[in-house]
Amino acid sequence: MATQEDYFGATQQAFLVGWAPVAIFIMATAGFGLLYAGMVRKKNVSHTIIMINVGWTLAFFAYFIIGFPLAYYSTHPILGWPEWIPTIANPLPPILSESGAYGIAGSPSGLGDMALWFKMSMFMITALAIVPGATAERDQLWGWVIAAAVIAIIIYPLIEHWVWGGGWLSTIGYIDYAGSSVVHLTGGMLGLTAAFIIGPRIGKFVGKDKTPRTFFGHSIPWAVLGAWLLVFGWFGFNIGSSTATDPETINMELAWVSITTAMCMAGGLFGAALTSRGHVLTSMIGLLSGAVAICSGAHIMHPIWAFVVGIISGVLTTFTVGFLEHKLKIDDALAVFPVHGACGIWGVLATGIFGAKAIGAHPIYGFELEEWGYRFVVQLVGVVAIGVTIAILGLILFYLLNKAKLLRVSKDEELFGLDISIHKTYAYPEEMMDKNE
Amino acid sequence: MATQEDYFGATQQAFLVGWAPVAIFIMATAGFGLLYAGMVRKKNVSHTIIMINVGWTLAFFAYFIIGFPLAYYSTHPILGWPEWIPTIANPLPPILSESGAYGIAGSPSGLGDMALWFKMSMFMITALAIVPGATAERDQLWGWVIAAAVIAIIIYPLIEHWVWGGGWLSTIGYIDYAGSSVVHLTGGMLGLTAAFIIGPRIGKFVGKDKTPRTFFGHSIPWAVLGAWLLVFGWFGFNIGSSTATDPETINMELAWVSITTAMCMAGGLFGAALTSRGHVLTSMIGLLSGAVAICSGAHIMHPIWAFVVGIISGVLTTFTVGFLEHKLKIDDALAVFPVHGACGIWGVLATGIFGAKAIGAHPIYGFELEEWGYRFVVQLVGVVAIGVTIAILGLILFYLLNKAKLLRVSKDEELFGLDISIHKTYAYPEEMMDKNE
Amino acid sequence: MATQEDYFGATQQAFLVGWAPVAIFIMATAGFGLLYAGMVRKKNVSHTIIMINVGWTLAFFAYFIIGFPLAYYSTHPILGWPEWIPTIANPLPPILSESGAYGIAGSPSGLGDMALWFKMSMFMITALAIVPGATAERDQLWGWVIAAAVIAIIIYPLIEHWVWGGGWLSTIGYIDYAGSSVVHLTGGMLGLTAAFIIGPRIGKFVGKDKTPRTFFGHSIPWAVLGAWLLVFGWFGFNIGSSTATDPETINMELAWVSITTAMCMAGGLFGAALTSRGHVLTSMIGLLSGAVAICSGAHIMHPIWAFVVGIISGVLTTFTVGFLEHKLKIDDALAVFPVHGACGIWGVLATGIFGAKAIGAHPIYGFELEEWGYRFVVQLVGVVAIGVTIAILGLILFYLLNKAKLLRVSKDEELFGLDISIHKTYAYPEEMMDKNE
Amino acid sequence: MKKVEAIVRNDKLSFIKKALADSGFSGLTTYEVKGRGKQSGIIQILNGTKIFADLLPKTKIDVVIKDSNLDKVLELIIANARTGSIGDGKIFVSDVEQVIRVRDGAKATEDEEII
Amino acid sequence: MKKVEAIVRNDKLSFIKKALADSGFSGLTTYEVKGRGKQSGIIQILNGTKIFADLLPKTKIDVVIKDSNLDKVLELIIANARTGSIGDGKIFVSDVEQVIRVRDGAKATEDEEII
Amino acid sequence: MKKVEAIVRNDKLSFIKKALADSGFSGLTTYEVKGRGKQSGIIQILNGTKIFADLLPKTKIDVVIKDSNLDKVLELIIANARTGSIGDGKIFVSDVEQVIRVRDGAKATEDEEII
Ligand SMILES: Nc1ncnc2c1ncn2[C@@H]1O[C@H](COP(=O)(O)OP(=O)(O)O)[C@@H](O)[C@H]1O
Ligand SMILES: Nc1ncnc2c1ncn2[C@@H]1O[C@H](COP(=O)(O)OP(=O)(O)O)[C@@H](O)[C@H]1O
Ligand SMILES: Nc1ncnc2c1ncn2[C@@H]1O[C@H](COP(=O)(O)OP(=O)(O)O)[C@@H](O)[C@H]1O
Repeated sequence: MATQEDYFGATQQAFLVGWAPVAIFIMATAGFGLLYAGMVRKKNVSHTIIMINVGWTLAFFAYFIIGFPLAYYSTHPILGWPEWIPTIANPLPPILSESGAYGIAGSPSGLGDMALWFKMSMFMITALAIVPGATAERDQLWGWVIAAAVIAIIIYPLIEHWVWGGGWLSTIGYIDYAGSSVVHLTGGMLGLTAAFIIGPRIGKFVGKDKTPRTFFGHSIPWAVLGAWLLVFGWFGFNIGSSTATDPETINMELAWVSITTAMCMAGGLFGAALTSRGHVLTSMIGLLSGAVAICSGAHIMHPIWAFVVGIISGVLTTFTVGFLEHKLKIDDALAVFPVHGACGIWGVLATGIFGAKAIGAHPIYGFELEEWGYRFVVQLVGVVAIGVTIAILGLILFYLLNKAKLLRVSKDEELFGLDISIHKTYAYPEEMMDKNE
Repeated sequence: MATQEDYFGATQQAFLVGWAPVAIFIMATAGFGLLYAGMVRKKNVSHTIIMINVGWTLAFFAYFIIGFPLAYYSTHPILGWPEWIPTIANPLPPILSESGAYGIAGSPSGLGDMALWFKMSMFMITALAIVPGATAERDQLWGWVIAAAVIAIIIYPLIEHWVWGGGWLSTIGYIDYAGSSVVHLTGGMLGLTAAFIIGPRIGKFVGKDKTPRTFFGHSIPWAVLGAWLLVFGWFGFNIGSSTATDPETINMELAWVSITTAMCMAGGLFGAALTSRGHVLTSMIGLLSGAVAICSGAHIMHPIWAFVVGIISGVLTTFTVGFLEHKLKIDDALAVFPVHGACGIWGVLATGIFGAKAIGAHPIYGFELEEWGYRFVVQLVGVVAIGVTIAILGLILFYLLNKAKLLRVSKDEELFGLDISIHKTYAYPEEMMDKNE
Repeated sequence: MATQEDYFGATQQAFLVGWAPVAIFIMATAGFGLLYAGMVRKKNVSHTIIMINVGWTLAFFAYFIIGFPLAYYSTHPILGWPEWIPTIANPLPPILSESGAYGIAGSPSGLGDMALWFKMSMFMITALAIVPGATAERDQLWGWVIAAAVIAIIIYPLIEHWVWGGGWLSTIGYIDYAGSSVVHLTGGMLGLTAAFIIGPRIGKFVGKDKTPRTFFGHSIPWAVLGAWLLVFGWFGFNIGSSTATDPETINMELAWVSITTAMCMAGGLFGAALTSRGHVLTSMIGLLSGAVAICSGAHIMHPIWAFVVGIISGVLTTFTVGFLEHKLKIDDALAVFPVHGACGIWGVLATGIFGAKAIGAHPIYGFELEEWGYRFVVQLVGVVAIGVTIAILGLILFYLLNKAKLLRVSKDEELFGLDISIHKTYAYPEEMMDKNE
Repeated sequence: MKKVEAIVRNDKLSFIKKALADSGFSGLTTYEVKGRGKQSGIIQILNGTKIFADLLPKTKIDVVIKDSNLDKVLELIIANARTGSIGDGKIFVSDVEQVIRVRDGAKATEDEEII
Repeated sequence: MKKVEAIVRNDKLSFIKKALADSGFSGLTTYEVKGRGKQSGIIQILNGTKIFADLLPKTKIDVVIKDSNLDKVLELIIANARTGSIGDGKIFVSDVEQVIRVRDGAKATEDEEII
Repeated sequence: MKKVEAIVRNDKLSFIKKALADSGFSGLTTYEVKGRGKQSGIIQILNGTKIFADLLPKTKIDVVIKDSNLDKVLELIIANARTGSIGDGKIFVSDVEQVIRVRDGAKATEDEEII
């Protein structure tokens, strides 16, 4: 007969599988797609959406087949050959532990961790969805399909294994609850390297002193909707990252995580609105910055500090945008690194700072005052290790694609717009097309 | 060891925290933002969205710190100093009752009612999101930030305390399940007073006899999407308002509430479509009118009556719009009072009318035939008390803001549009901006 | 005292009622509405949305009152008079079985299967939402209101009874988990017959050899958003179709269904993108094709086969579009039959092909190798029976409406656009209207 | 015949339109444009602070009329478009040789009433 | 050279466009406008009931041509734009002094073939 | 006075605009159009493959100027709009009889400085 714990586990699984990944599904793809679509010029809208959709094709399949086993079914601290890989004969992932792992209760059916398989693929797809924002309005489709497959097969699983799959960072106590570094820093840093290699859009930097110029997006409402869909998905992310396996923990964790997530977003929105005369796009970006920053310590930080961390995230994003454009002269088209990279780093560090119980952190998950120094150093080591690793892998990957002429479109294609030149369509076809006679 | 009830409570909490407030989150802010954005002219789209976002800044924080304790942690029938207010040292709200309260099962973790804290803030944000619709296309940003903070700190918690926090209305048996009056009448009446004080938009009333003139919105698809997001959120509202703490109740309540909510919305849509040649915007507004009206008695009314109540709501909204414009000459720009005020009142009264078991109300929650008169009088007293209180507080608040020149923009700003004059942007920047050289 | 099973059932009900139908709600109406709105020309946008909304009016009410009892409360193999029909005095549907049915655990409250009542109405509304896509840009409003009521009262419940309500198809072991045939083939075939009877749009087929001409839709972003909302809802559909009543099954079923659904969608997107130079609208349609195909066997097919089935669906849709336009010269305006009809049929057959355990189907739900032939024949018989029945009923229904001059608008109305001529509005009113003086 | 092309503030369209119709000039064609006036990088003075916006949205109204009505129409447009501030707009007048009504092919060179 | 400005029903554009191209007049520029014709507050008669709509969406087509082709072009446009009902549109013809091709700066004052 | 109507690639607007302003021609009006040039069914050669697109989005710029400035303005536009490939656009020049400033009713027939 099924035990009480089984019932509980089954319901939790119903909830976490039924709700969390589906919310992220919408988030990673529709949200990013529409946010980015609103931020690009009319001539590139369709292309921008399809670049985000790429996560939902080969990459998704490839992560299932190879990436996921690499991340979770090896015990090597860095990366090892997985003990299990799905085949037609043996398709189901073995259960990771008796009590389940990573938010999914152990399956009483004995059918294995399919739910985990699903949820984790959604995180991967989100990391993928971040990247093409940096290279928007000048990137090729098929080059990115290849890059996405490589990321899904090896680059993302590497970091995932380190932090969530039992690798070296998890051993030393590195904290990244819902992916400030695994998902966002990875995505943001890949974007930055891609933007660096692909070069700026035609006309981005003007004159001898390379003054950066703003290309205005075609629609604020689309960007706003995309951002809100992301916010929706973020609760899937953060709540879905619960590792709770008993009633007490779930109570403590889910409510706490929900509130800190909301608070940090509100702080980000407030900070960004204050510094931009209430500019709506900047404010929404601020909201997302707060959301990125809280991922790492959502289960640990006090709600009031979460609000403060959010305000800082909003300001940090604006500062980083300026730094990239004016100092480094890198054309990160849709502010991918400022939001996901910079605030991802900040979130990991903030967890080391605000995670002490003495200043109001979670009474169970927070750490003691005496651990403060150690914890901060671990967070710093982790975030530097991840950032540098991804930067190197990203530079290699995009350098090779660039050499193979798979990264950037031709000058003509860029000027005409990617929609018509690559995909033979316009985003608003009725207004712009009429080739029937 | 955790008891069976603990498991149940934990799962329910997971569900109600994980799903309900998040759905409302989208509703209150994205839904209203996009609904309103579609209904205003192109020159005011960004401003309209940012006005709705205001709920997600200081107001959210302020409600957490002060408003929520005022509403729930005092035993005074009108308003008293709360027994608990969050601090860094003592951040967690004590549990309201052993069995929990307001839809959230008592937390076995002993960590307190964080989940309630979160859910209730979402209701407050919804009430806030209603208001700027009435003053759209002519209102200042910072004046509304102040007003929103005042509403979040004291005005909304006052009514909330009366009805849901143990105040005098809850004592005499007033029924408002999911906020027809607490949320919608409060928001709608605040909007009406604000619209009255701020005065009509330039050109709204033409000539000596002040004939009202329609300003057509810029996009029906955006308004439609906003309305559907609100509908989505409404199920978060209504299902999330469950106070069920055992399996039987949850079965009886959730299904019943879902169906009456859907039925009343369908009735509203049908009624509004019938009277408008199937005009899509009017129909969607009718759907929302039905949704407002059902909040009060969603757990009590028979589905068939809910459909009827919906049809009446749809018609009532149209009638009230005409009355405000033609008789009172008040420019409630986006029909905030007709939808939320008038249908909020109607919903509260309808609960008194259709709540008797004898005519098919819920076999457990419905009241007996002999209570009919008393119940109706209580509903009437409650709704009048709330309406009048809010009207007075609203008039004072907006009168003071107006005196301080914080309410309305200048004539020039209004003519140029609030997007460019206040926020230095356009809603469709690529089409309209080009200041790079 | 409540038993453990009660607790489990109650929570599952909370989840399945609270989440699944609400997700579908958005799907059936907002998703289809916006997908179709993006695919039609600017002059027909409002009308297209309102046609989808029709499901949410009389049809919804009528299904509740008559259609649902017909489908589930009769034991006749074809169609019989129901044992229960709701009245004011006796409003609640009796429980179908002790353990509940169709994904909703038996209600310990004794209040009956209200939740089932609700969920099943959402499936019906989805079938309704499919149809007007085929007749878009030339169909009357009130004719469709009548057709929708007829479909909700008798046509859809007939098929539903055969497959899910204990009718003859369920007896012989026909498998349609979440509606590839009940919902999609029904909707798609009704659409095809309607498109055939109503005739092509003015200018669709040009010249003597009737060359088909493309009418470009007005907005790809709206179509993309609509498709993603549908995807979101699809998880409501497929997960919400669970009939699990114990923890083991729920574990086995929900995760499996989630993954096959996602895989088949990804396959569809990949297939369609490959054959269309990454055209974003075609890709999204491919995604939906995959989603339609997987409905039937989502609980049974191996994830890897699901990906393959998806790729085939994407290609099949494109092929069917060409066949209808070039060979049959039928103007199915928004590709309703290619997506819902053709892929619905394909999905049912694929279940017969890929459902054998020997090739990796679900270890419990899959069938044995020796049943293969029988299973495939049953699937074939079922899908032919449903297709032919609906084709005949659809032809009769739309023929009569056409005779009664209720199906198609006048030539002038079609040329001016349905928005202004039927509903006195434009989709972007500010741009296009100005009748105030 | 003359073509009057008036580039005015968006919110003035309905007043101009009504004034023209009231005086019997019903025909007109209008569309949204972006424009820049005398001051490169126009500076709008709003609320005491200067706001910079290079191209501003404007409405263009094209009216074709008989020569004899030119002064009357200009007067009507100016009266209803003017606020007295920068950004009020410009009007261009040019010559039109022929006006043809598609419905029946009638030409205004022969019959000026069709305009 | 002449400029022909035709304001026609939206759904007539593709027919006019095709007809012009078939006769060798490939160059044209087109955009969406809103317009009002002879009847102030045009009344469209649809299905027997009168529907009021002040400004209606129309398509404007600008074609610049050699003087000698004017009649041919007018004829083509009228033939393909006409339904015979109110709302068919108007055509304005005016004079153009110079046509220049940006690609190479060639001027049609010297070489009419570039138009 | 002359009206210069330039139909150019969308992404050339800001360069033309800046060049004109730098030379003192600040006034202009611009809007999005769709156009077709000499080749019916223009074929854009992209990446070696031919891409067919009948109407392409373009930007139209209207500038009204004094006769004496015509050559200068044409030169500025051509210089900043040209890439040398098909699709660079066309410029039409026609005559304008009057220019009126709405703000104060000043007419350019009397005072050319207002243009
Ligand atoms: N020389 C010109 N050529 C074309 N359009 C012009 C010219 N000068 C002004 N305009 C148009 O007129 C509009 C109004 O100009 P504006 O600067 O407001 O006039 P004012 O001189 O009264 O300030 C501009 O936005 C632009 O569209
Ligand atoms: N005098 C005019 N000046 C400018 N545009 C005009 C004028 N008269 C008509 N138009 C344009 O022509 C369009 C068609 O006019 P319409 O009233 O349909 O012609 P008809 O006289 O054949 O009914 C109008 O929508 C308007 O855009
Ligand atoms: N005869 C014409 N009448 C009106 N507009 C024209 C004409 N010829 C060209 N155009 C406009 O000029 C634009 C550019 O034409 P294009 O074919 O690119 O010139 P080119 O001859 O340099 O290739 C077209 O898109 C169209 O809008």
